[in-house]
Amino acid sequence: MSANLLAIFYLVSGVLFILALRGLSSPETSRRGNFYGIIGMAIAIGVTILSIGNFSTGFVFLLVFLLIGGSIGAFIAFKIPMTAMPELVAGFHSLVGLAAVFVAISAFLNPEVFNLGFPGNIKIASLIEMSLGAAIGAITFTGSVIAFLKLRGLMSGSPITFLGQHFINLALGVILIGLVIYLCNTQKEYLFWSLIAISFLVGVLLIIPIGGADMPVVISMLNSYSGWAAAGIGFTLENSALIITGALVGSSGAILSYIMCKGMNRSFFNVILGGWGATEDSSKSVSKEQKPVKNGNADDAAFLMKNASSVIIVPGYGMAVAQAQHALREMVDSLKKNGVKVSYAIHPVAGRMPGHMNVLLAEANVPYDEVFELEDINNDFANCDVAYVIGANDVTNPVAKTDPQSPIYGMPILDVEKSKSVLFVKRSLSPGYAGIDNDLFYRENTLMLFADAKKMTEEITKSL
Amino acid sequence: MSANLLAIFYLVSGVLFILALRGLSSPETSRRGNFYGIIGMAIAIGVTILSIGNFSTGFVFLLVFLLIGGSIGAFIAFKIPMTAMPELVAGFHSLVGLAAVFVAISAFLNPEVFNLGFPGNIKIASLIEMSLGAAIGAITFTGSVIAFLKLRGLMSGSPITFLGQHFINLALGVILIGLVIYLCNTQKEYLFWSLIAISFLVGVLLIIPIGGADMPVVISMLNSYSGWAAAGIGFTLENSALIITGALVGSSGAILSYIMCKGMNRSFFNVILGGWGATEDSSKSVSKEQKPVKNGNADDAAFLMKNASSVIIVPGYGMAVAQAQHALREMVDSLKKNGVKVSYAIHPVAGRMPGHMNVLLAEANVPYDEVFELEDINNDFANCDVAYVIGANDVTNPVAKTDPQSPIYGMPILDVEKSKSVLFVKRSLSPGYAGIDNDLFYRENTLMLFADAKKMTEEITKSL
Amino acid sequence: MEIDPFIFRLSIFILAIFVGYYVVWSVTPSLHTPLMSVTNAISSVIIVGAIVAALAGDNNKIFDTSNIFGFLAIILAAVNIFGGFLVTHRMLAMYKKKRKDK
Amino acid sequence: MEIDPFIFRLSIFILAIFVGYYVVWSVTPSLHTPLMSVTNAISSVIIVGAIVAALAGDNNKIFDTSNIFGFLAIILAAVNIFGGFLVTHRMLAMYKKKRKDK
Ligand SMILES: NC(=O)c1ccc[n+]([C@@H]2O[C@H](COP(=O)([O-])OP(=O)(O)OC[C@H]3O[C@@H](n4cnc5c(N)ncnc54)[C@H](OP(=O)(O)O)[C@@H]3O)[C@@H](O)[C@H]2O)c1
Ligand SMILES: NC(=O)c1ccc[n+]([C@@H]2O[C@H](COP(=O)([O-])OP(=O)(O)OC[C@H]3O[C@@H](n4cnc5c(N)ncnc54)[C@H](OP(=O)(O)O)[C@@H]3O)[C@@H](O)[C@H]2O)c1
Repeated sequence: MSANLLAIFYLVSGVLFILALRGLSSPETSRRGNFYGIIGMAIAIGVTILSIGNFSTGFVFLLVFLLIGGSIGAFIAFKIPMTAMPELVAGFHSLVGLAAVFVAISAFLNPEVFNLGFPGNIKIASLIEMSLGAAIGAITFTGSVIAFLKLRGLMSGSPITFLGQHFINLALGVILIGLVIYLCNTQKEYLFWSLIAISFLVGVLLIIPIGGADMPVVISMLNSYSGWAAAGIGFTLENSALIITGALVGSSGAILSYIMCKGMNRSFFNVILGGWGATEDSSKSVSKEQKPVKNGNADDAAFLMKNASSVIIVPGYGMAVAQAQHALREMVDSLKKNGVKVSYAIHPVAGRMPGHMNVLLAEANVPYDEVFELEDINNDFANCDVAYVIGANDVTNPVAKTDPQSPIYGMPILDVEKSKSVLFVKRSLSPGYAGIDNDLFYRENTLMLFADAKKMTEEITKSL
Repeated sequence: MSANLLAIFYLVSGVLFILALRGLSSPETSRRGNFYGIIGMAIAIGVTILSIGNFSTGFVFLLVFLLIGGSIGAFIAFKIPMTAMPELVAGFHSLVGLAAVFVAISAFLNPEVFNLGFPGNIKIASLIEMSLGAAIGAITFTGSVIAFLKLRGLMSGSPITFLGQHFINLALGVILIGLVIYLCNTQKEYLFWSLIAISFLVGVLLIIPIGGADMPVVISMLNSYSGWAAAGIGFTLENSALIITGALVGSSGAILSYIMCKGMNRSFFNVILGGWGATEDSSKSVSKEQKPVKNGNADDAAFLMKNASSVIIVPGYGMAVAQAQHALREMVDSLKKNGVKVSYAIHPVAGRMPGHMNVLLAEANVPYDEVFELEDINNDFANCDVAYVIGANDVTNPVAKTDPQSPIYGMPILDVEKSKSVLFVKRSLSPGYAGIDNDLFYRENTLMLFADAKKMTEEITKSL
Repeated sequence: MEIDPFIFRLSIFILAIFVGYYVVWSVTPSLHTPLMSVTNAISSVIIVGAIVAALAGDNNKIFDTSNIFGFLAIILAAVNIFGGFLVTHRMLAMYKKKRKDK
Repeated sequence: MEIDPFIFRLSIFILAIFVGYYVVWSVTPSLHTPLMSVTNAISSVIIVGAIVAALAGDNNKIFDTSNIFGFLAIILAAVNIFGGFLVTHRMLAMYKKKRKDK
């Protein structure tokens, strides 16, 4: 296949990837979008194989390895519970990062096949590109592994900080740059290996000081990194599919991190420099002054909701923990049979990753036209009889509007306090992610339902 | 200057043009955007001159001609009244089209300077690109001239149709394709000239059957064409600034045409195949059955509005004709002094070009945060006391919702009929652009104010 | 194994169409008239072709037919550039937020 | 007067960033989780590099160090490709409009 034809096919697959992301602008077109993505990938792989035109032993191995990897991937994809999406994404990112490192190593060891020169005499531009690709890939790999371990609970979620941390990171950064320069001058192999080793270390050091709960931002950031790594390798391999994809993925990750930080009203640096989760414990103990709360049970809740004309459901992280989405859906079905109007209100940072609640509700067959974003539903709380807050906390905390000292000050919140009565399903009075007390628990029109979200919801359904 | 450096500068100016359009996403950033556009243009011109590096007589002429053209342009830009924007844009398009033709001719006559080969032996690809650029440019030129004449009233706005029109256009199109093929084979100069001549003719023939009032869609379409012509020439000259700009302008024109057609609920082909304006007269005469209307004067209107608590202004084409925007603004000032809440409702196709009303209101110093789009204000009519409809007609016609036979059926309209009372300022009962009667004129809660929009508004201000 | 520059230009063209699509849809409807005038101005970047046509080539016969067409194109494009940007500027300067009126 | 292909690639890269910016902002927030998984899948297009690394070069020593790295990269990328697209598909299949429930 001629270089020109090959380039055209890569362009086509780049365009198909654009269309894949474009499809996600609405649920109706999203499935078609995913399909475009698959075709784009098939084209890219197909033409690459054809362009090499080597159908001997190597080709058989290729198919075997594709099959092995593919089966593992397919197996994971089918088995993974929806609540484990955050760690799945982290895990997958680590693989992309490592793959980028491997490709860079291979290009370094055998530059002729990529037209980059000869071992010991690689073009400087290519050397810089592949060093960048390898370094970013390596950071993505170890960083994602740490994020995965923290999210999976295999490693403590609390930030690990030590003296001189930022200084060490800075020093390692400087060393990395020095290595690249030295490598370009001498083309010594051991320098390349050192570069990769140090990058692995940097990945670990960058992520350990960040609290487990900040991992979603980290994942997005690493997603963005993996994109830039791919683009770097794309420049090395002179492949426009990789360059286009890298740019797409790079911007996508950056924008999602931005959206999350904005949703939490924190600056990106505040998240990345870490150590935030540590404040949790201190503020937890301060605000406990034993104010009276109204404590209810499933029958009270069922009575209130049955007699309501409209109910708004506010799901949060606790719903994911309790896997309560199916129970919730059944409760809503019963309510609807009783003629109650029900809708769902999703805060942009409810749960632990962007769109987390939406996926869970979709899994429980909640039609997406009953699910509303904050801006679209926030005015409706004033006319609603009951707000059923299930495992959410921070996203309803009015302190975000009133107390400039609070860490969530300025974050937009769902105005559940405006509804006639508020039901809070959670297991205790303990705070949520931000580690601050929620004044709503002690209000006149709030009823606390202390229990696991799933159990409580099921009991309410029975009483209905 | 090296080819690489030159290419980078052209890329920069392409990016600046993107930022120029991006700035228009809000009025606050728009001025900065325009500034980016100017810098992008300055860079493109500057590096081109430097890259030729010929500072002899020719350079002096270049400056002189730039100055002549620039002065003419600046003079027009300062003198033109805002109400004449549609014809100004049409006129400017014609110039871009002609410039594209001239550049193509020059490249054909002297291909060496563009590295395209030699006279009589031009590269086939370049020949195709320059033929396309020249043909589209020529069509843009004559088409825009006709559009300009129709809009300026120098030529009758009514569609000129004759037998076999579409057939002739088709035949000419086939001839054009044949000429390009023949030209590629023989490289004969007279073929190139014939190509251009026939394209000029096609431009005329394509536009004359389209009614004067459909010109806005035509202008946008020609804008789009001029973009594609620029991109074609960009491929010939191997210049990425031109390619990027061409694609931007091409999509921009296409999207604006689409928005207009959708706003009118007509298909693009229905507009382009023409002859629509002709139905106007027939329907005009049909619907006149002398129903009673309530006729008011300035004092009545002033009384109604003074005692209202909220008034919504609905401007339309008539406001532009009467140049009533300043008078309107003064009336609103008086109303506000009387404690009346006033806002403006703009229909997407009010007036004769997209955004027409917004520019006129802005000219009259109406702050843009008092001006609302259809979707944002349509629900407010139900709670408003007076709708003051000034020179608008079709965009308020409820027949669009009720009568599937009507030419505007399905077009979204401003629900003025829902407000407590409606004031219509127009000179007569005659219909607007779509040529259909407006049932609202005869309603119980409508008061007709027959007069020129500007005179009437001024009188009302006096009575307030 | 060199790739024809045409393919690259094609890629640039296609991506620029995507950018154009998105960038224009994100323009607020109240600025559609300035959008028309500013696209008009930037499409006059065709002047770079006109400049090459007018100046390049043999220095002694600057008024060759092909040069003359170049110079003519320069005038036309210059009208557009200055006219387009200035009239856009004039329009945009009028869009104001509510403040101490006027 | 040939332009270095690198410049073209740079242009493609920059335009693709613009496209990425717009295309991602236009993703509806309720699909942000599928967005993360699908970007993951498509970034595995790096597999094309892995394939070249694994297959190209001398036919007789297919298990050269550099080839082995290529094959390893193929496995990793394949996990991602299949896993990413399938899990996205699984998620998207769950988004339904109200109809005759279930
Ligand atoms: N979505 C994102 O992308 C993202 C990213 C980064 C950070 N965040 C942060 O995450 C937070 C999300 O707010 P949120 O309101 O959804 O969650 P939250 O504020 O973290 O509160 C979750 C609540 O659920 C309760 N809970 C836990 N397990 C439960 C169970 N099994 N049954 C019932 N209740 C249970 C917990 O209270 P008990 O322990 O008393 O039960 C906890 O207070 C925000 O602060 C946001 O900034 C979100
Ligand atoms: N905006 C666009 O981009 C665009 C593009 C293409 C087509 N269009 C079409 O244009 C129409 C726009 O609707 P529209 O409601 O703005 O206008 P319209 O329906 O055309 O009505 C304008 C009205 O203004 C009155 N008028 C004219 N001169 C006047 C003056 N000096 N003083 C007072 N009244 C005067 C006319 O009635 P009298 O003669 O009785 O005074 C006429 O009925 C739509 O049909 C739309 O489809 C718009």
